[in-house]
Amino acid sequence: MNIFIQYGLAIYLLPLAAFLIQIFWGRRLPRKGDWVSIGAVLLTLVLSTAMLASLLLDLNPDFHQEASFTWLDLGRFQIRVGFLMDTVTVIMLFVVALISSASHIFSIKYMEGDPAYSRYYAYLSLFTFSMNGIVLSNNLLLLYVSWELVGLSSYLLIGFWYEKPSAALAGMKAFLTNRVGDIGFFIGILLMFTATGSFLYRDMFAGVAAGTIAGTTLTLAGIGLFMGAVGKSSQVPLHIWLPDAMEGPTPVSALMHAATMVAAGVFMMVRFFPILTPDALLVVAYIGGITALFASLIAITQTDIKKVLAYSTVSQLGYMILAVGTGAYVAAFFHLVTHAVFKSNLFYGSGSVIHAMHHGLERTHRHDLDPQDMRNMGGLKAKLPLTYWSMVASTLAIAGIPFFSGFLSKDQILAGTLAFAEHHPVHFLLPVFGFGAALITAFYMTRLIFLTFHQEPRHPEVFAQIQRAPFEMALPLTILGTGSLYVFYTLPSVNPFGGEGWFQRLVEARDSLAGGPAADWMAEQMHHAHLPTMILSIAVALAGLVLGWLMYGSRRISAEALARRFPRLHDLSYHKFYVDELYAKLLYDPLLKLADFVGWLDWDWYDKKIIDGFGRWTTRIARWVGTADYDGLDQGLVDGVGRTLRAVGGGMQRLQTGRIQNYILLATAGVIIILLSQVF
Amino acid sequence: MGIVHGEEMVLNIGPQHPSTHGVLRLHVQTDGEVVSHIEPVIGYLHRCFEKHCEHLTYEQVIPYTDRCDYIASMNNNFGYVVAMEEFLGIQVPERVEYIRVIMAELNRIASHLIALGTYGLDVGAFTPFLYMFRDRERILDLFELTCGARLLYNYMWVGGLSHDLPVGFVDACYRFLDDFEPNLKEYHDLLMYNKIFIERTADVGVLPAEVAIQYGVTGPNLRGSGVQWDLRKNEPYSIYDRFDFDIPVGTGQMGSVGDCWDRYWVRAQEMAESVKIIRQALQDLPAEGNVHEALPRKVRAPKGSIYKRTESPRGDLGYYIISDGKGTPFRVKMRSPAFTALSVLSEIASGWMISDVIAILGSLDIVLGEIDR
Amino acid sequence: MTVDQIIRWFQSLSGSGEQAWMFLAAVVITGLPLFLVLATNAIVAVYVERKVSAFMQDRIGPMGQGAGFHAGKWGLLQTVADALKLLLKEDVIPSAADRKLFVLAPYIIFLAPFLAIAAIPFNQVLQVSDLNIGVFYVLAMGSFGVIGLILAGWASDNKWSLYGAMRSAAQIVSYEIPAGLSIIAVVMLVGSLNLQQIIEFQTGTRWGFLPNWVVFHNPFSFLAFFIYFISSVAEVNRTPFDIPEAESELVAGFHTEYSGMRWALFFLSEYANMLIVTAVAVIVFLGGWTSPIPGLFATAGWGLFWFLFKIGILILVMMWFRWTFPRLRVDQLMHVCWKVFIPLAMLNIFGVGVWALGVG
Amino acid sequence: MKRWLVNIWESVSTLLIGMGITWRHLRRIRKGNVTLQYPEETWPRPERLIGFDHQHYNVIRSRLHVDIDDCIGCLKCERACPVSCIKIETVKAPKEVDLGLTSHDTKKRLLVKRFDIDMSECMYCNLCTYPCPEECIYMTGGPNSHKHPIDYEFSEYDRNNLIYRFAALSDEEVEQRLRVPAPPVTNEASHD
Amino acid sequence: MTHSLSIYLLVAAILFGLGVYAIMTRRNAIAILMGVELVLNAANLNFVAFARFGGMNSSGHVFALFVIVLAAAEAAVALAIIINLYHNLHTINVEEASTLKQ
Amino acid sequence: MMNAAVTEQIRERFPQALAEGKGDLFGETAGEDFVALAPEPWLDVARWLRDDPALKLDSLQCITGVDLGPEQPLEVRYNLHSMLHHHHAEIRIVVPREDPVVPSVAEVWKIADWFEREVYDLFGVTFTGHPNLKRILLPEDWEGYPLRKDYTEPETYHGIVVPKVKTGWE
Amino acid sequence: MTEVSFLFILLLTVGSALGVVLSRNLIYSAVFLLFTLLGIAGLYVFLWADFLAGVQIAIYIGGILVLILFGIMLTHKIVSVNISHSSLQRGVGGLLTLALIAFLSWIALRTPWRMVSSQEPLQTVGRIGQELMTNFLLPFEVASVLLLGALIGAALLSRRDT
Repeated sequence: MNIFIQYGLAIYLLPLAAFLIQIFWGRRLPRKGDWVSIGAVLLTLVLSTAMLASLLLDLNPDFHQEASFTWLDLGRFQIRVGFLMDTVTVIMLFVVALISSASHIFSIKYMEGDPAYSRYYAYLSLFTFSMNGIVLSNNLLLLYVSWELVGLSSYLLIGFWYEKPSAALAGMKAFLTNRVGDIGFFIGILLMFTATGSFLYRDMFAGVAAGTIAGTTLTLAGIGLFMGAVGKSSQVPLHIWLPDAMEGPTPVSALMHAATMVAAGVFMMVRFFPILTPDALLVVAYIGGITALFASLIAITQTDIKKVLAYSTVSQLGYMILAVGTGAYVAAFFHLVTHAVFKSNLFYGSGSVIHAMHHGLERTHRHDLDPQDMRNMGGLKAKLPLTYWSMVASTLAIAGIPFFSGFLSKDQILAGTLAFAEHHPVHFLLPVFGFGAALITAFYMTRLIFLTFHQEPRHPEVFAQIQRAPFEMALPLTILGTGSLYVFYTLPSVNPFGGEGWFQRLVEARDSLAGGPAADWMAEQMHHAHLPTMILSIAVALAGLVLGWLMYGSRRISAEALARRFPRLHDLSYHKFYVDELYAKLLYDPLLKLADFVGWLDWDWYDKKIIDGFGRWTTRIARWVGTADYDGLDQGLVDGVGRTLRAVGGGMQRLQTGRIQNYILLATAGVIIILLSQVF
Repeated sequence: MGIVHGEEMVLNIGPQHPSTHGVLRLHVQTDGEVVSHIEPVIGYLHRCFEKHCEHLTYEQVIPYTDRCDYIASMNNNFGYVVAMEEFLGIQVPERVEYIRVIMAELNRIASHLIALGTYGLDVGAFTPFLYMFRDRERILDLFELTCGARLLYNYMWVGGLSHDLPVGFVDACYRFLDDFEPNLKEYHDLLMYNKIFIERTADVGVLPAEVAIQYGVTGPNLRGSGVQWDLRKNEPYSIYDRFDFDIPVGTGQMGSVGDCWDRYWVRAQEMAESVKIIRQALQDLPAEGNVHEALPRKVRAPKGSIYKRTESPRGDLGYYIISDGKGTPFRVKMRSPAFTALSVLSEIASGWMISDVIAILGSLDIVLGEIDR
Repeated sequence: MTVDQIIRWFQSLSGSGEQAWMFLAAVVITGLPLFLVLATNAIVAVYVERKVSAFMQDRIGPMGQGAGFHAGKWGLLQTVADALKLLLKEDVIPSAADRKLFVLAPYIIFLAPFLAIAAIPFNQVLQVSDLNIGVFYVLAMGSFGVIGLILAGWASDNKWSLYGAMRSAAQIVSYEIPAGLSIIAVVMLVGSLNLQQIIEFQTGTRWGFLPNWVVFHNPFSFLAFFIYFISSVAEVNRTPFDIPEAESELVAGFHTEYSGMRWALFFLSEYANMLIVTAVAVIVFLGGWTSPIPGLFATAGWGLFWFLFKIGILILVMMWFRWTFPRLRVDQLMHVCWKVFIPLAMLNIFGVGVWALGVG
Repeated sequence: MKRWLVNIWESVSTLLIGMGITWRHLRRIRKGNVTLQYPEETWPRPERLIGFDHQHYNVIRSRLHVDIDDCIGCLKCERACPVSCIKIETVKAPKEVDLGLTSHDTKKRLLVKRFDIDMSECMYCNLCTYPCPEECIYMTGGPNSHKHPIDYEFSEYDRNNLIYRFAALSDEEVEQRLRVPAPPVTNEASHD
Repeated sequence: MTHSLSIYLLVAAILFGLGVYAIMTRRNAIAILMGVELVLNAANLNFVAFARFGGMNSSGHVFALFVIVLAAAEAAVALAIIINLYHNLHTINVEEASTLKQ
Repeated sequence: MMNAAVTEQIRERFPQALAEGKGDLFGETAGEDFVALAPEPWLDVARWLRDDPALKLDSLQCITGVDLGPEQPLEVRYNLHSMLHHHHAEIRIVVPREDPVVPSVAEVWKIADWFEREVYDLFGVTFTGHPNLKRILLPEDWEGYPLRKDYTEPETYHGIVVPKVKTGWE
Repeated sequence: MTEVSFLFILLLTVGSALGVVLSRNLIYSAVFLLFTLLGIAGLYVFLWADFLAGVQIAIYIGGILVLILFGIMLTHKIVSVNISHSSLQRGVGGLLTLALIAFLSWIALRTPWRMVSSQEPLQTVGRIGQELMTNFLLPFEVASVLLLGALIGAALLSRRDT
């Protein structure tokens, strides 16, 4: 077995072992066994670092190792599972291990004294295990299993403080929302499997290349796969779970809901880019673009520090998806990596702030205040200098300021969209989404920094009690904050614009197999668009920064006055565009109404007042239709719908009793009738 | 421990139940096997001891004190006569003091043997109970030898004793102690250090020291909670200040301080300490002396009142005696240690399973005769 | 002597074909001795239990000394007197109880060991039915009695009974798992479920001097025996696992309301169950009717003796447990089962497999 | 894991220790048994010789007995009884009537018309025996135990049989006894 | 008689019918569950009978085994649901358990 | 043993708390053998007695109810003890026979719960603020307070005639 | 004589199945179900499926029926003896059921089944085991996953505070 595969196996199994030990014996081990999980994840970090190092020494973009074995031999076909090791895998493994280690270490202090300390670490290990599964997998089966395991551990960790009803609900919401996406994902997988007869990527790619699957089916399969990414990477319209997921512990948010788990969707799209048809890619691009802009708009007005970061994450993920859709999928992956570092750092910073605020509130017995609300902070720079500087670095990175990591990747993405729009002018909206989001991102991040760290403390008595972050928290902040600088991504060449960085050379774009843009062509286009993009993006980022400074730093422009000036807009943003409410209206209410309706039918049938019932039926239908389509339909049409429905409903009434037994009775009768007809 | 919740159910443990140690009713609310609330209902054995006393002469009260804590009658006599002697200002002869200490400590051993043996029964071990009863029988033989009764002695009188020691008592007592001491280790190996027993009792029914003091819990129960409080040491009465013995206190050896195991362990250690005291007392016992020397012709207490406590096997046994100067006491109040011990049950037994409630109740070592009086 | 053999014997006598009366007669002829075996077992075991408990507690138990009949020499008639007393006692059915189930329950409980004993080989030939799935059959029958237990507890309309029944059912159902798992380990070694074949496997010697019993086969099989034996103690509700009838807590558990004859049936089935589980232990682990001195005393008569002798020893150990240990709490009991015995038994299966492949 | 193994080991070892103890007792049953085969063997009563005036005083507290011949009707025992289970009625004898002497050579002045002890109420405190000047009320096994062997199985089928009537004279008998010239007649206790 | 296939099929038909009847008519969820068990048993009986008379093919037995496994899983989950239902609604009458309806 | 000191401290702390010495009935003197208190401030005094670092009377040994006689008031006596300093104190509270009300100290010393129920049961003294003031030793439906000097036994209880005279006895 | 016992078992099975369906007391239904299951186990023996008979008893009676009894006790007032339950649409249902049984029986009796005569196998367990490990391996694995899922699901569901 190749050494890389062996390493991969070790990386895969170490967290699993840690999980098993933790869940069964964790509470009895010294220090509640946190060292088991931390040790395991640090080992994976060492291994993945070693692998990355050996890759860097080699810089061979064609590096490819694969090993699989037959899991089930069913005679006619075999189900094979295994590991795939290429440059993307190794880089992703390193990112996962790095962020995971940071999270583990950060949690030592953050979760100190929690009654379920060992359970927490067990879940973290479980997550690391399943995330590594996604990364390592060379087939859709293992991918799907790991995918669901990631969902499970996310559910467990979001609802970790399940005594809090909001946390439990958030966990449930995340789980259910993900299910919606996973249905599509599963359909996509099955489409691929039925067409190619294998779960292995290799066979699938070969199948696509050979044309075994093409056209609409391939598009559908691609969109199906993308649906999984929509769910997991929290794209519109399934983005609603991620902000709620902030109910979980902050290290969890940093690990999963900023860097790794949500990136799984992007990672998968990057993996599957070659088999996505142009039609599918277009869908992907639009969804990503809309998400990017939409989420950033919401982030402007949020007051909960973690919510801001959550929406920021959604927006950035939208970026990546947008990049995949426009064909700049290498840029997407690059952004994934840089984003993982600076966004998780932002989360750790916010965790540090929350931790400090929490203890401050505890000591002053101000239980009425929310430690996560930015309006209760202010001036923390003096108390938490390290956190401040680390967060500032990451903020500049995410805003896309030169010499910070985000600039590199963001620039690439924007270049990709611009190039795409240049080629397809119809889709001019895509770069607009991108640049708009960039502007707003810079703005709200500045807002966050200013509200949290600058100005006068809102509650001086709390402020006085705030203490510096402990070593376990400071360490990840330092490492990741430094990681927000651009140099680490452009090595060995320090020039950020040279394109000689290890990343560029390690991950090379591949041609699409399904009629998408070819790699060379894409590179060419992007190169053309590069200069305008750079100028534009820097301008946009600076504009955002300055706007933010004006509004929240120097207070030249009063944010409150603006909000009062445009109450509609402020409300829209503050209430997250009413998406949750919309879902309630569109899905939940009609469902309830449907239930009402069926119940009513039931009652009426037994009452034998069919004529009377029809009258009420019509009005109910009318009201239902009226509320469902709020205004626009005139009275006559309603009547018409009512009549039609009455005719249908009259027939259905007899069947719709809501009683299983009646159904079975009827079914039995039916069986007998069929038997009769068969026999005679 | 995952608990499947069932119906809320009310169980009446007692008044007739194998492990209520008398006629006690526990009104228990259970949720599945777990007890959510518990309320002891007492009074089934109420015999109006205090009302009786108002109609009896001071001497006639003594047989009634026997019947309060019928497991440790000697100690109940002892408390009463000590109180009366202090009230009357009687100095009793040396020999009487020594005999009293010997009897009280023998009875303490007998009482603890019952407590430990029946506790074994409560947690399901039958055999230790019979072993311990066997040794208790030998103590009762000694009592019978001395005063003719095996359970309710009426032996200690105000100012003296009903009988002197019989010939050969000292030897018989030595013989008993020599036989008894090695048995102790056997009992402990058989029950106290048994893993199942430890599992059943350690960390179960923890009675923290503050709660114990709040509830006025005394004796081995209090000492099990880690409080060094023993009237024989802290407020020596009679001649307890002359003996060398230790006060064992619970240390949370197997679980946490104040659990059932600690209470059991304290009683077990106290038996060994009692043996030590008896040996010293037998050693120093004055050869001569008339046990009736200081008996008053007629006990007639002066006007006034007295509150005197002694250390019975169950804890602080207090007598509050008020006299209006007539021949019968105006009021006798008995502060019984088991009464306070039982009152703490609902505090420490809620939230445990039914089996634990039985174990906790057993570890408190109550005697209903004393609670209801 | 199986039913078929008896019918064939009838046929040879009468010369006619199969007839209903033959079948019934054969059933009675085989069934009655089985019942007698169980009843005798109970009477003997109760006597032994009394004596063992007494001796362990420094008493001498039932005795018949001096003038008067009393309980016979050494109290031998004590259990007979007890049985008589129980038979003649007034049988009380509580007015609130569910009469039909109350009456039915003891029989269901007794049916279980009665059915199970049909497959037990007492020696090389004495066996009612030599089933292919012998071990499995006996274990399955063991789980059958639980129903009766639940019904008894429920029908009594007594909270203590119900508690006892629920505890008991949970306990028996749980402990069947480690017991079954440890037997599976042996079945893996032998490769058969047939009881006679399992015994045949154990004939001969091991290392020249030890009998070739499974319990000596390898360290894991010894552990399997240990697990099986402890689990079987729990399955028959005996101390330290007697929580269903914990007298200090539940008065008498599921049979609190029973008296007289019906109570005697419970009693009978308790001892019958002991016989069954120890018989399985003897067959599966201790070589059944094989002689402990290989080669000697190996006739069928001696086989019966060895079999009963081994059963007696194991029952004695159960009694020894009972008079030594305190009782576990209900959650601790489950803890022991699920967290100690089942993992151990699983590991054990693995170990036996490895040993059989590697060493054996 | 280690805790798990240690637990198993502790369980097994301590349980084996316990089993060893019970096995030892089982083996030593011939020497160590404590059973009393009751109807054949009875509880050995303690032999004792102590002071307190009597040389051979066995204190065992069995049932009360009254040597009614010695009773002088002083009512001390009735007063001493905490539960009032002794009932005595006396009739003062005329000077000239001689009721005889007790065994302590005290002249009897009162005729004991009635001397009942309700043994079902007696609490065996022994308090009535100490004040008796004639030592005529005692628990059996007392000074005159040679006359009345110890008997602790005084069960009765009727509660009323537990009322011991040591003297129950009808009015006629009293009259007869107190008739002046009549010679003294020994009267047996009704119950023995 | 024991060697005729139809008698087993007859018994299975009766059991099946009775099971369906129980499912159709019972209000109590546990009673319905019992009906389901009857139906499953009827099916099993058919499997085994056909296996016996179809040349002692073990597939029938294996299928019956799977059905039993399924029944065990189904009973466990169904009873858990029923108990849950009972805790929430304090009834296991399927007609009264209609909160979804309103 | 230190009642006089306690009296002094109470007088300083709660000037109105001391009752007029009622201790002459049995020849005892207030202040040396015991402290007599008025009922109303008792709860405050009790808290202070328990919490004052110098006194720290954290253990309530005994509550004794006394009926001083047919025409006399009732008395409730508390024996306190300090586990820390090993000293005692006795508190007496005299209440009128017609309306015997004493504030409950069950919240100060938990054991007072049962002790007060006992006094209520046998003497009829009402403890205000008691969490669960009901009979403890006697049946709930018992009439009268048996330990009062003027108590007369009931003729019947639940229809069962209470035998006053033994049959065939007197 | 085998006929007699066979007939007895048949009657036991069908009769107690009727009891299950018609009994008004839920506990009685369960007890009747016990006898039905026993009877079916007996039929399995006649069908040369001894292992299945054992499984039937161990799992159906020792497992499922115990579960059902537990379920009944946990979902009714625990000490109320009268657990009765009512039925609905008895008339129509009864008629339909009769029709169903009649049809099924008619089909069973009328169809000329292809019968292959065979010998009683020496052992059934081994063959079932081989089948499970070869042809039915995937269902076997799936069944184990199903059982695991059911286990976790049931445990999760029956916790009150979820």
